Amino acid sequence: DEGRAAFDAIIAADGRIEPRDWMPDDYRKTLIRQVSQHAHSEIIGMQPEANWISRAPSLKRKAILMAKVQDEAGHGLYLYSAAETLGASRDSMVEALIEGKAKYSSIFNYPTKQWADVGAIGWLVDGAAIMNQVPLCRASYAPYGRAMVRVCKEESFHQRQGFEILLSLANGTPAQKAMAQEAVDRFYAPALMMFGPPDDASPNSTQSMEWHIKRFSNDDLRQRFVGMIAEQVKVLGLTLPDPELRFDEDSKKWIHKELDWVEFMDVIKGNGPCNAQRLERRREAHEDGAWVREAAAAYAAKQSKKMQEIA
Amino acid sequence: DEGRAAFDAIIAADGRIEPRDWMPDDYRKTLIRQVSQHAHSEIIGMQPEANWISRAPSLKRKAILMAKVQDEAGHGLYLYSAAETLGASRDSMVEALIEGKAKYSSIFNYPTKQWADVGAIGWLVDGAAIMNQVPLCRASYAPYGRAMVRVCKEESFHQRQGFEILLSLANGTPAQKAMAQEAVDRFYAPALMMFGPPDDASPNSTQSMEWHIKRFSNDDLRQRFVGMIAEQVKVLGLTLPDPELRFDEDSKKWIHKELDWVEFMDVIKGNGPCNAQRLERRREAHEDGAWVREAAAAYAAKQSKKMQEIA
Amino acid sequence: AEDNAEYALWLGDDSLILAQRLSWWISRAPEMEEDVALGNIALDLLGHARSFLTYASKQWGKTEDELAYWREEEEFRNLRLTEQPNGGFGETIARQLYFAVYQELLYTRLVQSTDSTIAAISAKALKEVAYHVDHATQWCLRLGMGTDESARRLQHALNLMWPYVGELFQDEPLNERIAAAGIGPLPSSLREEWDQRVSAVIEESELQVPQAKAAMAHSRAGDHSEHLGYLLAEMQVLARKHPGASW
Amino acid sequence: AEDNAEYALWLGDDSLILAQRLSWWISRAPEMEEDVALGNIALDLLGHARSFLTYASKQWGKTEDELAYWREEEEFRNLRLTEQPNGGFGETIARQLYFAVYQELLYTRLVQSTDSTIAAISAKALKEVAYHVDHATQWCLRLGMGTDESARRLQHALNLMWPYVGELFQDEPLNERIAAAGIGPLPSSLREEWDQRVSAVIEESELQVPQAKAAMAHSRAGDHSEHLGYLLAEMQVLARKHPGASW
Repeated sequence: DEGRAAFDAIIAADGRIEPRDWMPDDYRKTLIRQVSQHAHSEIIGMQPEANWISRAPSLKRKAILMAKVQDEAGHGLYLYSAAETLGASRDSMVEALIEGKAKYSSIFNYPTKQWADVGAIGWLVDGAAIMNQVPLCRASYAPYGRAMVRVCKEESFHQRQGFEILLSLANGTPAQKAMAQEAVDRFYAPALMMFGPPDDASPNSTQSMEWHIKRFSNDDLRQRFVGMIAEQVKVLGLTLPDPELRFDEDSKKWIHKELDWVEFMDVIKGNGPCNAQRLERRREAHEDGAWVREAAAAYAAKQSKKMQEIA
Repeated sequence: DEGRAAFDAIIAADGRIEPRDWMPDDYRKTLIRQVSQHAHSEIIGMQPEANWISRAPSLKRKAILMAKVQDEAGHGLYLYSAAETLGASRDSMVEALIEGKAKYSSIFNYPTKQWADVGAIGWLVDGAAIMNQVPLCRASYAPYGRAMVRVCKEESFHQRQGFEILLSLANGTPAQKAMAQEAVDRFYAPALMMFGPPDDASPNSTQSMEWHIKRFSNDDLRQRFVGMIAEQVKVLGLTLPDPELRFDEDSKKWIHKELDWVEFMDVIKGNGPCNAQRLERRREAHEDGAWVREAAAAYAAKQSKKMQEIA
Repeated sequence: AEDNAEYALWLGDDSLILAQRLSWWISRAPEMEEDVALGNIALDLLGHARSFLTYASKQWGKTEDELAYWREEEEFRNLRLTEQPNGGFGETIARQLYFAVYQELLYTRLVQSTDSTIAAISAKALKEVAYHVDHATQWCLRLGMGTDESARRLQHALNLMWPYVGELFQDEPLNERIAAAGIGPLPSSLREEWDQRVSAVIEESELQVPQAKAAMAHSRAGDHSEHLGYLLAEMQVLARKHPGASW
Repeated sequence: AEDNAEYALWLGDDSLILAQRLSWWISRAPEMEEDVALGNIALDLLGHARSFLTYASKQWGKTEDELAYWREEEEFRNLRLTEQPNGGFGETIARQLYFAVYQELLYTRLVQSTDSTIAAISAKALKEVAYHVDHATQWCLRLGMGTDESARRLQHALNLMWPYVGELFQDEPLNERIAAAGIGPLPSSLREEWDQRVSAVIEESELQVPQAKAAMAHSRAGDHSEHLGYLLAEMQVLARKHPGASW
């Protein structure tokens, strides 16, 4: 139990755990679950935005969107690597995703029905993600923290781009402005739910906070987020679909409308509008690409054999 | 040589040969080649027109076009059946097509670039086909003649529909009329070439005419056709892209411009704009459908075994 | 009459979008007989669509083509099942089985509609739909009991299309009024018989009835999947380049 | 200057259409590393396209977006190779090999263009294209020498794309003027080196150099294959719904 003592000491000192360090099984399991879910979210999260690459309405927007979706693939790769340092193999994580056994952020099970959704995702979804992720840069597990530093830098760029898309639309033709408002209306509540259930219904959070993986509670983060977008929406000249939203001076808290946690749980369970479609697309890409991966592996094996023969 | 005498007598009397009758090997081979090429032309010929089904500009035109392309599949089926009565298997014929060893009408190697092409194909290509095919209803090989009777009935319907498409366009907006003219300009020469090389360069024709498979020479048929469309184009209010075209009272013949037989041969050899695309589409459909055909065959075998066990 | 027109629009859009999907197979089917068969089904559906849309369009002083070519995505009322991609032949057959059985049950009830136009269109369509059901059923049996691979593929396809089944039986406010007026059945009232018939086919095919729950959907309010936009971009592109033209 | 603009339009259209094709792979590639790699290549090409189209558009008092979104099919000048469907990964790699080597040879010559804008765009693009060539080459080797199946698939893909190679080296009247003015090379002058380099890759990959002759094509005059219309319908649909809008 030298290992445990060292671990506890590092956590107590708000230090960092490296892959070679001893760590409790539950800590490892929790991290594998969280980091792989995060990786899956990046990979599945490519789809709703990729849906508009071919139809982006200007070449500049097309370029920005392509770069963004491609960045998400990169984030997925860093995060799978971080999870691999904990002993999970990428193949097994990818398989769990395809078989519907792994979770990912439920927001990506909503469709992008029109161009403005790309803006709303950038502003609201990436905005919520950053709110969640900035504290994770200081997560006690060092490789996760390092991956998050890279991710957050790019995400804040993405959020700004999403905001700019909405700003252009909001200052555009009446049809463009209506499109922007409609997208914000649809993504507002799902974005607030990205922080997870209310604190009193989130049993795992305490342990994660003790381990310095998580730094703030779901409701705390949601508070900060809703406060931020309540300000930003004014710059856009749009509204949030929440007539109850206000800052309560007594409690120093933002009061927002009741969120539909039944729908949230239903989407998590696989019954959202696009869950089946998202998984099938991933499965199809994986299956259609199997011969390519097999060829690459066979070629690599042949090359390394050739190298050995020469040596 | 009782068989040959009977065969010669039937041909001499302009009678009909049935599958069970004796026939010379060359007669059989010639027919297999001709009938299977004809079948292939129907099947490949579906593609240029199918290219506009999803984009047909009115629901009525969409319905008519779907029915037409579907009829072509039906024609292909009758013709493969007729060829099968000569001892060729459909599988072997289809395989020869996919492997690029069989020929089909070279006109289908040109793309349908715009909607008016569907009209031009109906009017000119089906028009030329009918001119070729009506005499084939009296072909000495009875199953071929019978298949042609069905085919011709539907083709003349298709030709009228093509003419109507062009007529609507020619009486439509300036853009529609220009589209119609442009399509006629592109399909005119390839349609004239559908009758095959000039008589002095068509060595096989004589034997086919003696056997009463072919009834008119290539140039004769081309003459009739060009005379027909020269009249019909006036009704359309369009022009044919052939300033030299005129009826010569002395020779009682239509004089038309020189046709580009070098291009014709080049397309026949596989180098037309769409040869590779057409064959690949057919190959792909065949290969993607292999599991379905295998399943149907396996199911049929199981069912027939079950029937035998019961009996 | 507004309700009747809107209801006819729903019926027409289902058939139109599915016809558009199915017609892709013409020149691409696994056997040439299927180019003919799927082409026939697509043509039948397009015929139903034209009848229903023509009826609906009169209410609004429009034409069938104005409805088909000049509405935006969110104005379409077709069910999500009908806009699902063709996938391979297995997916197409699974979608056909689910939809054709639904349509047969629906049209059987609509024959008694108090709206005589809807009743007449449905009566004519019903004979065709019986063939669609038979076609899908025969293929389920062949694929389900054919080879291991075909069974695996069809099972996957049945599972894949299943989440869009729930919406077929979702009662909307319009359905309540339509049912009250004797124009058509409540969708939910068709579910039990649909389950029996489809389960029977799947079980006879030696496959498993899928278990997945319904995907959230609200297509009758114009809330579609990501697939419809692409389908409409292609379907409408030519007509929209020539506003006001006749064809 | 009209010639320079038209030539820039040709160069821009090639890259634009190929970028549009390649970008489909982002979220669908055989491995996630390839989502990134193909995405990079598509982005590079889109970048070249924007530079060339911006240059061309100025001559005509237009913008890059007016050229990309508001031209009709017959006004596009891209080569047929660039509009060929993605097919599977093998077809995409075959198309990449053929096109990237062509583009590298072309840009290498354009760096010395008497048109300083074209020279500058090409110099910047050339570094990126060297990576595209390397990417395609590495995949040819892996697929050609990987498994029997991958070798068979890549060979099929190389054969399939080959008929569209001939057009890359077809001299048009504009090319003669461009060459005479020292703006760019005659396409035909690139063929020999292209053949050597591409053959070397194919042979090193233990596959056969295809033998098929060139398909007749005249894309520089706006004469395209049946594929381009679908691509443009999708690419342009949204922009065209909002004439005059800024994004």
